[in-house]
Amino acid sequence: MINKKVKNVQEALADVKSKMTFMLGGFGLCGIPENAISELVRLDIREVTCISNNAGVDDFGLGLLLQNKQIKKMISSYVGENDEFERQMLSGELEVELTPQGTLAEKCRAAQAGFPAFYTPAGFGTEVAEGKETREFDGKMYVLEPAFKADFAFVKAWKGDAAGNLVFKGTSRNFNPNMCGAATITVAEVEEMVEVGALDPNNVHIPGIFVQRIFQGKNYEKRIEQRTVRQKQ
Amino acid sequence: MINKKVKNVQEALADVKSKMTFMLGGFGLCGIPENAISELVRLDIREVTCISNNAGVDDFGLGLLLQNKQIKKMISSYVGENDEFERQMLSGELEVELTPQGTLAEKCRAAQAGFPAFYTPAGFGTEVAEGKETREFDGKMYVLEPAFKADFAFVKAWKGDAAGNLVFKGTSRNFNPNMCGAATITVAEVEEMVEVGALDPNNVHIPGIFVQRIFQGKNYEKRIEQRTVRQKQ
Amino acid sequence: MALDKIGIAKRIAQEVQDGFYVNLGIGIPTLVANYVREDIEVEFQSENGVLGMGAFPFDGEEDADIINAGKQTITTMPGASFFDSSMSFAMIRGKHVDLTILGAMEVSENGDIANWKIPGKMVKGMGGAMDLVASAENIIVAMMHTNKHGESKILKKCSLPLTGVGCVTKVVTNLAVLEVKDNAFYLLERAPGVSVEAIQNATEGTLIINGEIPEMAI
Amino acid sequence: MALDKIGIAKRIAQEVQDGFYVNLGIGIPTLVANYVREDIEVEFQSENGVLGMGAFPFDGEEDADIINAGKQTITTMPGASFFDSSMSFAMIRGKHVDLTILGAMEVSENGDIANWKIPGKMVKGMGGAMDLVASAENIIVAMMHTNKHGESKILKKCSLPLTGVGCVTKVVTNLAVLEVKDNAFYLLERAPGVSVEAIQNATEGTLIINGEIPEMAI
Repeated sequence: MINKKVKNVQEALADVKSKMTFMLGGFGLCGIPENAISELVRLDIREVTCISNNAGVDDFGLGLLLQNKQIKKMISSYVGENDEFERQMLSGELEVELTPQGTLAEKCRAAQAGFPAFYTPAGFGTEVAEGKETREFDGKMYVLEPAFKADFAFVKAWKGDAAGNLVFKGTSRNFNPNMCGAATITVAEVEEMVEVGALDPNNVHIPGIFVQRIFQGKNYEKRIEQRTVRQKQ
Repeated sequence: MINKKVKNVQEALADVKSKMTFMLGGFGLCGIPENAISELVRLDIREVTCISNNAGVDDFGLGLLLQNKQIKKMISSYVGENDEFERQMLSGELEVELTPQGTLAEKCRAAQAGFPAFYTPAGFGTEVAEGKETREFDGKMYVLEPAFKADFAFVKAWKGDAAGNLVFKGTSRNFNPNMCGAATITVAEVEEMVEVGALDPNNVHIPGIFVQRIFQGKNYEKRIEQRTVRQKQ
Repeated sequence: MALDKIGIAKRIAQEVQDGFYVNLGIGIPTLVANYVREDIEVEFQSENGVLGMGAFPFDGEEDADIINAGKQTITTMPGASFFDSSMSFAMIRGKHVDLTILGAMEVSENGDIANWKIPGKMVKGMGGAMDLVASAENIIVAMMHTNKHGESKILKKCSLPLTGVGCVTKVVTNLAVLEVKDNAFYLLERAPGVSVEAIQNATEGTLIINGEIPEMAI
Repeated sequence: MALDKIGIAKRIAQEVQDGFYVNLGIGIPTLVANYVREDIEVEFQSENGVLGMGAFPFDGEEDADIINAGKQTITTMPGASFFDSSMSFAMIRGKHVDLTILGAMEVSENGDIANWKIPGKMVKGMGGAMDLVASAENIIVAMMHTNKHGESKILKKCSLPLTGVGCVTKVVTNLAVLEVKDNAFYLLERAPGVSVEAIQNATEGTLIINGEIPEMAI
């Protein structure tokens, strides 16, 4: 067993630098690497490019880096929950590359799996396809999208072990597995670190080979964006 | 819950016809759809094209269809365990398209996921790439490989439910998940049919949306090709 | 009388057939789930990674790890599954989802849809909408027929940046049910009490009216 | 004295470093696992869908559902995982596997390898070899230096259909350890008691001999 365990978030992010490109898992505030984000704020890393489906909310998630003006460029599919984001974008302070959600996921997976680019129908005929190669297959048009390149991927899992194996819970899985192994270094934070051998090999969602560092996360807030409930009769 | 359960293999394969293209899961004899293969022999379907990593052995798996001369064309990556296969191929009776194993898997996954084709480095500079489009990305050469098209995918899972959800065991998983949803109709046979709700939603390997028919298989032989063991001291 | 949002959702719910896997967009489409006939089997997919969505959780039982694409807390039905984003869009791109219902700011007579951006003013992003409309074969749009200034959103040509081209098959508005084909909107049904003339006046795109147009039965 | 298969496996095992994920081909490469130093951590991947392979099972404990790419029954180590073929080749194509060890019928001085077909005579197929050699950056070939007629298999140019081009980094044969670079085989080590001259005679490709060539320490 190759040991990927590091002591804490400080050790995991010790070599993170300004101007790097990061991938961050999560959908909205669900499944985001809260510890890594806090550490990026603390380290005050600047001018970074973030690949993440959303940009958090004003006072949580990637919104914290936005408030702090640490982000130079965001690559996301949806940023509707963040006023500061919209302000920085419309004013031109923040560079934004909006990417269809399925394309975003597959650009991660392509990087993970060694595909240089792929053809997808998403965005054909829209401004997303402007300047990109398009091509017909079987009478349908597709856009060529290159794989992402990133320095670090920060992902959050439910359970993990020292071998780097990860298991996700519910919809907090989302982009996290697709980002593992898609950057030069993948850092996983987990809610619960379990003994090696405790995870069922049949139900490991991400094998440790895709993860370079893993640590036991702490103080998870796991904020809910839209608390929708019904009342018991 | 959309019910995919059919009574038995006869019902599941009732509309299978000669000259169709089939995908069959399994690696060697591990994880092959034994019930579907037996039924194809019984129905005496002819001139079929089979997409399967291997071709079974002389007297088991797809070897049974070969003995019976039901197969017109095989698309496989490795056929080394089958004398009848080699005989039919060298004599020209059997058309064979040898495809690198990772390419074979991804041609299935591309069909499942709606990708028309993909670029892979496998086979560049070899006869596998002859007549195919090649292209350079970042200084490395890739071959364009189209997605498979098939009429039926026959897969075998360990457990499944009426919703079509599947769970696989050990290395009998192999190509089975990649073939689900990659053909017009996916037929899954399972060793154990469980109640809907019994599978952990976090550990469903293939969601039921990729499966059109599911049935409780029977009489699994699960033959071992290379029984390698060591002795207890 | 023109429909309200719930009316639109109720009418669209009639389009959902037995055995359908359905993806519901944010807004009115989300409401559709509440009005689907109870004697048919349907499964709802949400592109953030769940198949088999159920109702909202009971107060106190919500789970931050179980949400839909609108970031709302949800529950799951027996037979549900969770998966990653790549597999979620494999379902969508691979045409395994049978019906896509989403909102729009504009729709044009050739089936184009615009719903993600107002240049210089509003940029929320396309989320999964571009993937959905580029692949789905059965796309129903839920929208108001006109904007708050009374201007038609059912157009000859979209003025806003497109989400997808030539993809919309049906539109259900507060005024009408329209089928999109052959570069025109075919009027299929009127909202209760709404005249054909009122629909014609609210429609900028080519409107085809064949024979008597029935009222919606909701 | 020339090495036997076990000797070749033992020598290759020395190339395996701490923290390596290793893919072992069928034949001699499979034997390498038995001789890796015990004080380092290594995980073995098999392309049929397992990471963290262990030893063969005890007699009676074999499981038809748990095999390696050679179709042999195996066991797994703590921390192992199973996955589908697509993910398995994501590991390989995505360069997550650090070292690939496989057999060959021919290797040429520019790093080409042929190991899957003898036209008109033997066609077993390439299995996962073409994917492995097209992506791996560290490829060691385990093979006999000559065929049964004494003809060199270490060539200027392969005569058989290729498996991959310009990809082999090192070759360990029964006679020598060779590094492949700059269109030549660099002789690094001799098998115990085998002379440089004997190696030269058995090598058709360009052989570079720099200084004193040490014997392998096995």
